[in-house]
Amino acid sequence: MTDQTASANMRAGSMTLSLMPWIVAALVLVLLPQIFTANSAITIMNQMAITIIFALAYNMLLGQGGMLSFGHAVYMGVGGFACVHIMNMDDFFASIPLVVLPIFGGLFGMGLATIVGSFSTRKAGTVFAMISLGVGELIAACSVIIVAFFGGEEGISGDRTYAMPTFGVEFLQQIEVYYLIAFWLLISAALMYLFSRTPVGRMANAVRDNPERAEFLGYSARWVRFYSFVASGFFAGIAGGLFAINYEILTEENLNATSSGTILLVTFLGGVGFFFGPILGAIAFTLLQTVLSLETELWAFYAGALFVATVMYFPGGLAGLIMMHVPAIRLGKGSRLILPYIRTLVPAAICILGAAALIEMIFHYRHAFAGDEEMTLFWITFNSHDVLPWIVAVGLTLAGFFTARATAPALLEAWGDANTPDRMQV
Amino acid sequence: MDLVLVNLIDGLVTGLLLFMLSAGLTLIFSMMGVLNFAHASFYMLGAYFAYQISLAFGFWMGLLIAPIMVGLLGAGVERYGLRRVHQYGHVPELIFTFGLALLIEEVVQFIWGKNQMAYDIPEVLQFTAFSIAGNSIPAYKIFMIFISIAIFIGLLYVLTRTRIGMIIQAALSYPRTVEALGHNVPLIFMGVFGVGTALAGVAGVIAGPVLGTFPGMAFVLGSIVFVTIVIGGLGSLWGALVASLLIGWLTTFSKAYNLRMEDFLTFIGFSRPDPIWDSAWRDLWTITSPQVADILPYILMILILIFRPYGLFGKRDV
Amino acid sequence: MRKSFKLGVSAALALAISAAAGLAENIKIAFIDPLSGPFASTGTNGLHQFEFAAETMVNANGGVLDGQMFEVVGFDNKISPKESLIQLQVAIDQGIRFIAQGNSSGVANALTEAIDKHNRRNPDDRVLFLNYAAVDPALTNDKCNFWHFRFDANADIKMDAITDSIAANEEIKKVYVIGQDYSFGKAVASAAVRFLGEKRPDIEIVGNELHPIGKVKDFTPYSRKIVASDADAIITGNWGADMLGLGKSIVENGYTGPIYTYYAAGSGITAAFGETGKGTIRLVGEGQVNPPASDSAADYYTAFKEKYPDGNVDQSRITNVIGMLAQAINEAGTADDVVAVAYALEGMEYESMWGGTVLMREKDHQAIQNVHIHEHTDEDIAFDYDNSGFGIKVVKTVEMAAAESETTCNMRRP
Amino acid sequence: MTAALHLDGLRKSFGKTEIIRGVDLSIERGERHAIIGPNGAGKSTLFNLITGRFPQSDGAVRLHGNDLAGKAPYEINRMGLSRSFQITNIFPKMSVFENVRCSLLWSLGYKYSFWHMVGKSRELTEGAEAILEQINLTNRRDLPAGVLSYAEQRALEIGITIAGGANVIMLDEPTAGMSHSETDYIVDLIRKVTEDKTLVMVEHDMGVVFGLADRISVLVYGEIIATGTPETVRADPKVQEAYLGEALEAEH
Repeated sequence: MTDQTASANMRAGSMTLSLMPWIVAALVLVLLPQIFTANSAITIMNQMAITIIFALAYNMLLGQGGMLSFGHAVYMGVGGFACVHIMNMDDFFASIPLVVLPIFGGLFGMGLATIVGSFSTRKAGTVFAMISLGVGELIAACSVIIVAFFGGEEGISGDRTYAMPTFGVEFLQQIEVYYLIAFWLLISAALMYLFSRTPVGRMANAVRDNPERAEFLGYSARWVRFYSFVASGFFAGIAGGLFAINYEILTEENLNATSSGTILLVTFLGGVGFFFGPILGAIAFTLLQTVLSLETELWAFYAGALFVATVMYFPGGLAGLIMMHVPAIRLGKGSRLILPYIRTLVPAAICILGAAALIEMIFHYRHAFAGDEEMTLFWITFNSHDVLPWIVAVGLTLAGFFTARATAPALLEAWGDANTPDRMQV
Repeated sequence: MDLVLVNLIDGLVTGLLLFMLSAGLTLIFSMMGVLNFAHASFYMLGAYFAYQISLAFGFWMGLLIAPIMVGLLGAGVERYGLRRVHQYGHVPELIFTFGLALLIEEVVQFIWGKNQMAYDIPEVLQFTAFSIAGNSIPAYKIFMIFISIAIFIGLLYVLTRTRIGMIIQAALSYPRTVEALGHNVPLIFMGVFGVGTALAGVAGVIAGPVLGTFPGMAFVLGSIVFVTIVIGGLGSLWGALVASLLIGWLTTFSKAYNLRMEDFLTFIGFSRPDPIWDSAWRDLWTITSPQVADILPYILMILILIFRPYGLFGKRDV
Repeated sequence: MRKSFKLGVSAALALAISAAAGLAENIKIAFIDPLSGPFASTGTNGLHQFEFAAETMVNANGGVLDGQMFEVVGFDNKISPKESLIQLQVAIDQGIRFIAQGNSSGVANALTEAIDKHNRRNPDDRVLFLNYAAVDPALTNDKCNFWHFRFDANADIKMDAITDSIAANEEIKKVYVIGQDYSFGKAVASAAVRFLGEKRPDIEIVGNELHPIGKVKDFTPYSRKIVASDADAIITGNWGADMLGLGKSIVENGYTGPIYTYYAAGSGITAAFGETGKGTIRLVGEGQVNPPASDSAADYYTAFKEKYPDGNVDQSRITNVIGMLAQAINEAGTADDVVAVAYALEGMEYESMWGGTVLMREKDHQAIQNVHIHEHTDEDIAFDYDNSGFGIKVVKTVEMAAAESETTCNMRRP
Repeated sequence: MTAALHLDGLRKSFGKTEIIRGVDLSIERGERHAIIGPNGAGKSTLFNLITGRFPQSDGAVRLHGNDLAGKAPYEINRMGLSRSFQITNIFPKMSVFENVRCSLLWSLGYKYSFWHMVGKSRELTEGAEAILEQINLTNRRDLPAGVLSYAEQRALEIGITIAGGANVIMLDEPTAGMSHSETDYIVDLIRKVTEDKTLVMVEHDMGVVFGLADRISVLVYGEIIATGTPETVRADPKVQEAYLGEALEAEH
């Protein structure tokens, strides 16, 4: 009985509770450019926001609907291309405010999704995945053939500033574009979240879990998938429209298999099981791509390793990793994990950094131009042909590894302890 | 007419090469129910391993050893990677192989760099076998045809005439029952995965010198292998063969003959817009068959999936 | 162990972000080209050539103005237009005023438009675009702008030289044109047909076709058609794996005539062609490597090989970029006001170490220079490519090619 | 008055084997009807034919007089027929409450709506909670359905089946694999939730069958050899011979 009242209370308060994350998100979005003021930081944040919308749209399929798509970039791309074409329709574009442009992108993405979805959503699983792969390849190939719409490999470009000024803003500066994208990010994320709470959104989960049972509840699994697919196409198109506004150019790369693969990677990295998973994935991946790639040309190698490790050890992704701790925190025992974590994770981090250093050194040793024996790693410049740095790196890796392995059982024990309710409390 | 014959041979080579990849993939799929996205990456590894070995011991040792290395690696991937991911379901398995494909490409670049390797046809096979109307057929192509046909026959023999083949076939359909009969099904799975990837390795060894050994070689071939087995029907060896040859000839002939969309459109009664350069449909009118040759298999696959989801020879849904 | 992996990466990220900051007094040139991915070798080699040119031609001689040094900063654009625009923004934020890029006309198109817009919208931190290799004619025609300078000969100029060479050879009666299905491939094809029609109306174009870019696994069917057409010469704009695949396949299937092309040297391609390409590959380009045009060129190349034994000077115009930029900065007396530097570059005549004069044409910012036809060979090669023993040797030179050519460029100057 | 469910010469073959060999059966409204028969008699196949999971080879199924030929399962469900499965068939990753709420959506007219918020609808929440109350799972409300005990999952399965308000309920071995106490719980539950509804069930447990059913049909080798009240069926010599004898012996 006490249990019930508790959950009833929680439900009563859920309205205010569920608004909180959105308000915080809005505040963060407003404040971010005050902290990161450089134009490049804003450009990267714009890229992040666009990726977030796209990843959320993708997760409507993968996480919510259980449909694995290998060609989702085309819906974003086609929406974006449509927006650039609208930018180039001088009179029409001058008569609409730039803020509404992404809606057109969404409509075009949705249009294409309607056509493709009409035959691809009959089955989920491999059939769907393969059709999406085929359609993706087809449209990507068309981009160099159908020059009138896709502009060949150099793509098509426009100028966002020719739109009707919105409250006097002409979107000349990156920061103005940032706020436009942030606005759309909030709107789309909220809409996608709300979509998951509608009957068709709930049934998407049901169809993902058990399409046959859903059929015996009066729902056609196919049509449920179709509606999810179309909605996902719409939001992908919105992301495409924002891409068009931010970069003012769309090219073949917006459609190709690499982009489609990347978004799968992003979404899975973040975690498909939770609504906010793709958001984390998009942030992490964009940082990896733009920041880590400034530091090492092996960034794609690390990204690939990270991805494989995620699939193997944390199929729940980043979000799953975070949500794993909720039970312990609910029990009020989260703090008991801190110390064991430090004891295991610090050596493990040292081990991984040591391994990364080894990889960098091997790479430098093998591929640097002869005579170029100097390399800089973690602000230390040394000669990669000396023995000492190798000993240090190997030593760090091994020491980290064995310390982490020695402390791991203690961590496991603490984990078990933190997740079992204390007898006293019951 | 002579050219038709030449194209038939060329298409056969392409098709058989594709078959060596798709045969392994389709076996792996029918057994484990997972499409191995990294299959073409094992093909690439085959080429690179063979290149490395050929530097020291020559081409023939490469042909012998590289596939074994690839097979062992494949078995290791199954044992320590896939088997672990298997418990999470099919989608994570698919995603795992997808990530593995990315990782292998990076590892290859890490070890061998980004340039094309100077991996070449062995001296003994560097001659023209025969010529048809000025078009020379290199001896190496004949060699490729023989190797792939030998592999197909061998595979067919093992699967249908030997005890281990029977067990594999049974394990494909009824893994639980076979396990109850005392066979080690995980070991069989691992073995088939190893053999499947080794086949891809053989394909890599013999294709590397003609199609080039470079980090993008897996990507170029990657998705077309899926297309092949989907068209042929998942799990069907004969289907894989037929689909491979079909794709080989389809792409070869559409590249070899300049069929123009314009002729087709005029034929079905449309009139050419004039001037063509202002028409919104200009790109449609100017399409030629070589332009679209490589995307024809994708169109074929989509049509197959819509109208015959179990493929040409498949017995069950994809 | 599992958890630690994530933490390790995020820690590394945090460090990386803080490390990305920092500024110096040098005059920086942002080199935005692929440094990872399939085209990384071309990009990395280009970066080395830039660094080496800046080091030996400018910094070793005391820098420019009152001793300011050149510094080349590499930015990895992964040959993606989107990434290029991000990296452009990063470069501008770091106070860099000179942007160098060359690989892919698609990227160059994106960059030139973005730079034009940026300079219009942000008059305080304008930048110049030093295009050292993107050859799409449109960049100095319809899409030209004041901020863009092209140091390579464009596709049309090079085709002019190729067709001169073909026209001079009376034995060539039939020509086959094949290329990648995208803007550059199409530009090459249409230029080839146009120039041949003007110079040798008797030559028959026996084939003119496009194939998908980067997707063809096996070129055999194409080479069958070419061999069957009895062509005496082939013209192609292919590059990278497409060039290698096409070239090898054509020769293997029995073709013996010349293949005229733009990009078939360096980046591993020379080595991979090896014996196969000998007597077949004809390459158009500026910059004479073999035989060395001057002692200074030979010294420069030797010094470069000492520093980068695996590298090639396969984009010799990079020295012209650095030399001309240094001269322009000195003339303008400033490196901060890019408008002044741009005006100094316009119309500049520069003596290249690879022989001949380079003129930066005022009306379209297209460099006019000597264009050579090279052949791929292992004979008389002073400086080979890819350490393969093979290299390219000049067989014909067109002096100040296309100096009088028309342009549709209608430039707006600030 | 038309029968709730009427089977007319229903046949089904897989390849050469005929599994259902001409079944005629009429089940009246409000009747609790059990189908029994030895293993392999075709009971589950019959179920699957009625609910549109497989197409029949010949014959017809009529629900309230409407022919079901060529109808997909979801269409049949919308006409007022709902079924459970022999193997537990729920939505394992969704919460118990969500499971029930999903099964209410169509019948409350939400269809493929993407403009209603399910959380805001009183009728959905209250409806789902009423069903949870009925199947005694209120205290499991927020757990993922996959972690429930077997009996609880079976109860949930029944809850999902009846939630849509269908007037013909088909249960496929609702007590399979249960202990005695669990079986009693499920039988009470079935009796409670199928009041005023037509119930068709396949069941092995004779205690359950004779306790619940108004009428019984015996299916042997794809044919119905007897139909009638429990007493008639029990007394039928054919049934005794074919099947019931051993079963009754085993029970005593």
